[in-house]
Amino acid sequence: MPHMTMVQAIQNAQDIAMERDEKVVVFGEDVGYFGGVFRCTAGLQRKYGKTRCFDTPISELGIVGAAVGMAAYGLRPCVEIQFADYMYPAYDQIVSEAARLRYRSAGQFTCPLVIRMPTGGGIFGGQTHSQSPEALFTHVAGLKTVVPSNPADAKGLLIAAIEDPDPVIFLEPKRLYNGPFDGHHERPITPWKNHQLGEVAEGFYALPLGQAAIRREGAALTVLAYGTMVYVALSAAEETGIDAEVIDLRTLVPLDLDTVAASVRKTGRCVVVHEATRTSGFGAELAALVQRHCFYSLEAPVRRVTGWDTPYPHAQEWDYFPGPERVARAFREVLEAE
Amino acid sequence: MPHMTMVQAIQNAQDIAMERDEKVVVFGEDVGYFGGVFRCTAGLQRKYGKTRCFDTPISELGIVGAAVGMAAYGLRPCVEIQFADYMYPAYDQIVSEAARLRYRSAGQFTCPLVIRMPTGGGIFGGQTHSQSPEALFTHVAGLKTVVPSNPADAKGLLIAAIEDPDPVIFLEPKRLYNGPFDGHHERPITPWKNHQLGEVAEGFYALPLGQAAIRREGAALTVLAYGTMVYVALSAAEETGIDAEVIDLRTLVPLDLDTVAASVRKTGRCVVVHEATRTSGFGAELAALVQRHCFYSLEAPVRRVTGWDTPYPHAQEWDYFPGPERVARAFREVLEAE
Amino acid sequence: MPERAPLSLQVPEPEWRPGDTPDYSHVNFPPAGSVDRPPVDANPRDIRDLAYTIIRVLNREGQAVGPWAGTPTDDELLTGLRHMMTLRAFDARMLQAQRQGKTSFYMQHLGEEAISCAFRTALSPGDMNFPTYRQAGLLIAGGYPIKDMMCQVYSNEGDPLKGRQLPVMYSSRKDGFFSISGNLGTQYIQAVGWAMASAISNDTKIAAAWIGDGSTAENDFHAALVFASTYKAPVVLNIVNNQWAISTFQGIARGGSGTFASRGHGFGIPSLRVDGNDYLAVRGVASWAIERARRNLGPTLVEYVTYRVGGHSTSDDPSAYRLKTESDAWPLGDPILRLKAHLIVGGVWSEERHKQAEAEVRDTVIAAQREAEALGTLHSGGHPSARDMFEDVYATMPPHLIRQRHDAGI
Amino acid sequence: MPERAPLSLQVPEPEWRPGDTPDYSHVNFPPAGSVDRPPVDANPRDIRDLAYTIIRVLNREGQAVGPWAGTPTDDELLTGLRHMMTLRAFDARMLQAQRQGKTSFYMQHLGEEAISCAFRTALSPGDMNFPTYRQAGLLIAGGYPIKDMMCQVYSNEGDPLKGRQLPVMYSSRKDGFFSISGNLGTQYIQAVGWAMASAISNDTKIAAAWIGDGSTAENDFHAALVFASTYKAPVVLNIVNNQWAISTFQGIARGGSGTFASRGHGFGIPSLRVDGNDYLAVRGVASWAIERARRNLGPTLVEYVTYRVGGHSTSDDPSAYRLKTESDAWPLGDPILRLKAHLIVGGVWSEERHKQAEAEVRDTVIAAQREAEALGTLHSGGHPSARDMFEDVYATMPPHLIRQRHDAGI
Ligand SMILES: Cc1ncc(C[n+]2csc(CCOP(=O)(O)OP(=O)(O)O)c2C)c(N)n1
Ligand SMILES: Cc1ncc(C[n+]2csc(CCOP(=O)(O)OP(=O)(O)O)c2C)c(N)n1
Ligand SMILES: [Mg+2]
Ligand SMILES: [Mg+2]
Repeated sequence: MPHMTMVQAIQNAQDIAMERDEKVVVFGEDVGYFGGVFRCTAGLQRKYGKTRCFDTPISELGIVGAAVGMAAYGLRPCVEIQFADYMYPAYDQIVSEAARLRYRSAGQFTCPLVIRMPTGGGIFGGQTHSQSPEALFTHVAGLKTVVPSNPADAKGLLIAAIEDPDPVIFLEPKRLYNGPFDGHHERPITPWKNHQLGEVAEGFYALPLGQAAIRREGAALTVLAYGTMVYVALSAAEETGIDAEVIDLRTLVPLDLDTVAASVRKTGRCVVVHEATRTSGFGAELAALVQRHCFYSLEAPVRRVTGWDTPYPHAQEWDYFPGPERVARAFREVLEAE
Repeated sequence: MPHMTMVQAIQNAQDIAMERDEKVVVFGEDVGYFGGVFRCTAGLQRKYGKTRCFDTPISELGIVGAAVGMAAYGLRPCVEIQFADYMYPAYDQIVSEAARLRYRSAGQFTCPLVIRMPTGGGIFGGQTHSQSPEALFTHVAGLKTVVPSNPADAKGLLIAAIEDPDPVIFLEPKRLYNGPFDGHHERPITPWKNHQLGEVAEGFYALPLGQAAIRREGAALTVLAYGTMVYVALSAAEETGIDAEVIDLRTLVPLDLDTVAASVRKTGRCVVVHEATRTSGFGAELAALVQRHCFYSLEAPVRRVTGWDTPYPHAQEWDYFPGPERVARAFREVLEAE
Repeated sequence: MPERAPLSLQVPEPEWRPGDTPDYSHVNFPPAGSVDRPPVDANPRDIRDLAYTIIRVLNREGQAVGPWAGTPTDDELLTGLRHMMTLRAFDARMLQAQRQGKTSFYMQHLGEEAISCAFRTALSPGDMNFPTYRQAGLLIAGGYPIKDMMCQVYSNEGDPLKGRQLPVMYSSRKDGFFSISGNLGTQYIQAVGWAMASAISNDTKIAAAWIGDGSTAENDFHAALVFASTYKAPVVLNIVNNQWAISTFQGIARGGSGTFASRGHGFGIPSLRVDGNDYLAVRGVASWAIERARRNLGPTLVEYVTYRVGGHSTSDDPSAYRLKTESDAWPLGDPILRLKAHLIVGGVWSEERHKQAEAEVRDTVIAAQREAEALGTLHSGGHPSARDMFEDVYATMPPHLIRQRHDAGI
Repeated sequence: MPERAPLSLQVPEPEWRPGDTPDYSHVNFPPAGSVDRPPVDANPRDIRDLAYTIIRVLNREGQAVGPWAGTPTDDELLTGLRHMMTLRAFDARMLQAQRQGKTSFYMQHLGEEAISCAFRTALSPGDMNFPTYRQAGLLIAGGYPIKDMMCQVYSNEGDPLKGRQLPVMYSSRKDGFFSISGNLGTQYIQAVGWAMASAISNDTKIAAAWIGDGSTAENDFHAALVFASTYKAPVVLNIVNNQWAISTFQGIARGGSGTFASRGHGFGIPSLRVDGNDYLAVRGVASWAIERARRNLGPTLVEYVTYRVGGHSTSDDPSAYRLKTESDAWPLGDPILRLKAHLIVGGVWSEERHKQAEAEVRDTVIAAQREAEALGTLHSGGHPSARDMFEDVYATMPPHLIRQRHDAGI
């Protein structure tokens, strides 16, 4: 199988979806001629023409609002928000419109729409190029929220998202675009071509939304993670020698609660990790679910390792980022709890 | 002490704040001449003139964005969003601007700003007049979020919010404007004049943000609630005869965790109640905190009683609303858990 | 530094408030027939004056005059009259039903009937409207059953929207009527997107966007104009200026610009202003704008000048903020009376036949209401099931919703 | 139904893409001095043509001509020249520092120096700018220490913003420079709000809002125009049209409108278009607009026509989407060279003195850089503390942040 970066896998997924179904259209800021600031739509305009892949004005509201109208018409837009930090101007169209259209029209109008956006930090992007707003989507009924952690998944999940009959928020951890990242910023960068999950099958395949993947089996504790934090968690397991089971959630809504609960019932301990600010982050939902569904198996409180409740700083990037040391500390804490 | 409705108490708080400090300005859709669709700003334009209380164009972004600029200048705007359901167009200005201004300018510019908005259901308002978006604010570092449950608190908390040096989201449960509501929609409405917390002291007083109130002491379990749900919880306690301790959080951020944790440590059981959709609602954060800080006292998993993960329907209002029966059932469930 | 006069904030005020006497004598509307009708492919630059005037067809004598009159048949106009009368009777009954507690809420069209009723007749099957809550004439003039509308208003067993939406938030895909949103403005950019999709698909269908004067201040209005302008989307961008946005007069949204129509100029979009109480003028302008869209010439902005005679909704009492007599003084008259007068002048209608038609319309509406009420009203009789509450959140119900439905015991 | 031609989507394209040859010969800029200067209290309706022309002062011969030239002293212009040269030298050094890994990111002004440098000189103390990331000339021309700017770029120990912000996102309240947001557009409506606050307070200060051509498509732009128009806010609304928004040419944001300036017309806002590479024209127009605001006459919209000669930022390589030679062909020239030529023509400057000034400026910038680097660069030397990360989220640190800081072990 050929190796791809996550950028290539995402480009490839859109290429295949556009090839298979002429209803698929791709647009956003700088996505047309240039192919996107991260190059995730490179070559699509040349291949499919200006009316199926084009540049838009700088209006996230316009991008999503127009896409909602197009989806209602019967197309399948897959749009890019340049950085997740810039989705707020479109938030009304996402929450009040895309997420509710099927419901309020009793199925007359639907909204098969994918909104892709790079998320997360670790690139010295400061507060407007580093945010992880997933919890702002998971709270909204009618949306699905996907966070791939590797090229193979990114391709399969994106194709599934484009084929999904409902709006899907597709969050791309930008720090993973070119290689896995375990938080050890001082070490050289690993490219995807040296990683097994950088092997991406050619042609069409879809991975069902709503299924988690166990990245590392273990008996001592369960880690719930997604995106970049999967690698941080794996690294913490390796470095501490603690036999952690690392679950990559892949889809936050709908959540694969069965896999989560089975693991925590087995290990009796749970650490939740994400980059977003802590309060009301998706980790809160995970902790709430785990304590509810695994109460009698839990031997220690669920611990959250997250970004702090501050804006994402620039110079203090590595103080903010929940790196392997902080995760390792949480491992020890849940194990020490009697 | 005179009795006031919650509407009158909110009007009175703004009146007093405007009287004391000419930097306080009040504006929003229909708030000027007319005095607001719920009458919360009645009479303020006549008293303080058109430049301190005025109507705005229908642009929530404009209202909040202009208020951020005014606050940076040195005024203290207290603005109204007509319904919380209409805050989304302003969300970018709230999240990316109001909440971060102090931080990103290292204190050079600040944003003493209050954004009032009616929230919650129970009035057959359908999906765009019933929402409870508090979790979309509690996730944002830099914001404070307040939800009063009665006229006396509403006045003191609103005055404190206006005097606060930082942006405060002030959520007014609209179903409580004219009287407490315990979810028994089939019963006659109780007006505030028959309720002790409808007694509102005249003149200036401020209630500190970040302090919960125990509305009912009890030993069997702890209920964490805010806004309308406080009355639903009280009613469930009364009707089941279960000795619940009912905590009215009043402020969600900063949260009075001490009061919460002390209570749960005492009772060993906890039910969280809110109207908002369940997934990633503020109840998730409460459950996550409680299991973390009271793990060794908990005798049953924390239960959440919330709105369902659907848009807020019209005809099915009472199937959606987490009324006293559903709360009572949760009481029994946490007590039955061994 | 020079001594400087202090600044002061300027807050626009309506001309009259309760206590004053309305006086429109200084308002100078151009006479019917006086505005030229350019070809649809005119250069937008050359027709900017159309945004600062008012296109009118029916004159005081009830005659249809000038280049915008078109050539409607008598039958078309008689049908149009009946649409408007039906809408008005429908409103009257539903308002009353709301007062009787049969539903929670209602919004009427009083005085604005011509706009949606006339516009609808210029559309073709497959075209899509993105309406606000004050364009039910699009459904009525399109032949949508008023019984079904009533079922929606009652949230009853027959409600096509299963009780989920607030009254009047209709939706009918097959009738070219997009699901109404309670969030103002959001549909404006969606209409542009829908029109772009039609163009991308090399289809022939066009879209029509609708917004109120007050709501033009919303973000979506701007996005719609930007996108429509850039991609020359086949869309008609309608602004219904009924002078009020709840208690707020149109000057607050309009600010220093002379007209709402002129908002199109900064986008190179041809922009027209039309007498919204003149059925024929609306029809003429709608046809012009729709033809432009259909011929791939791009968007047109149309401002309908009208007056909201009733309260904003059943939750509103307008006497608190505006003169009771203001609507009587409104110089553009009543759309039904004006079309009626035209038909009488033309010899195809009479006072008697109008009376008779009123009675017929009333009977039809009452009959429909009876049928609808047989299927329940909001608080009694048949109603959508609680199970319906959990459907259609997604195409397939995800596990957490199945669990919740189970918890709900339904 | 008539047979209808299928619709098709129209997507604007720039005139040239890599591989073409740029040719501006068909672009007809009005000659310097040819545009009238109306009184500042002119009726906006009477000066709409100012949005469709280009106000220019410096002609090809380097002379300042026409009614917009004003009466700057030689010293003022020599200072202006030095401001622009300083900004250019500053940019060059910081770009290089970024390439050397001393910081994460940088954005330069190449070709656009006249706009912010000239505008700043027309303001008074206490006025407030709401800038984008491409108006650092406001700081330099206001006398803000370039060393402090560098400390911000390096996120070092001396950074006034404690390392929290991305490079170039400066803030200086006392210098009338509002905290730059990375979110495009948001500051535009804030500027209007600030100006309204000044008016509410009967103050004499005015605000200046800044936005790029691409960002005019954002929601905040519309809200700003609506609010400025309605309340006649004392604000100057500046649009810097540098032809590009990252890889997207200005036609995508501008759509069918002839110019960005014309966006003001739908709001009754006087709207001017000016040669942004002409220091004197910018100064003249800025003074006019600022005077309007100061005299409580309301907002003015100004479009500066210029060209982004460099890449969008250090993350961008423009040769992927536009011609390398496009900037050389750009017909409005280089702002520094044009002002230099004018001063030479006026006999107060010479090639030699210019060379010398270049060396001086370079030395000053290098000296400042040395001082700044003594306080650290992003990855080495002094840096803001991790404790700083938890400060200023709120005025008083709430318990949960105290707990988190404790957890962080700092
Ligand atoms: C985003 C949003 N903000 C506020 C409201 C509350 N609201 C409902 S109707 C209305 C007035 C609308 O006025 P206009 O656009 O002129 O339409 P009209 O009612 O006159 O037809 C307001 C403020 C809303 N529904 N949505
Ligand atoms: C809300 C938002 N959307 C997108 C971006 C990403 N972005 C940064 S700069 C830029 C281009 C801006 O172009 P323009 O407004 O013309 O300003 P210029 O860079 O040319 O000065 C874009 C799309 C952003 N910062 N904020
Ligand atoms: Mg209106
Ligand atoms: Mg630009």
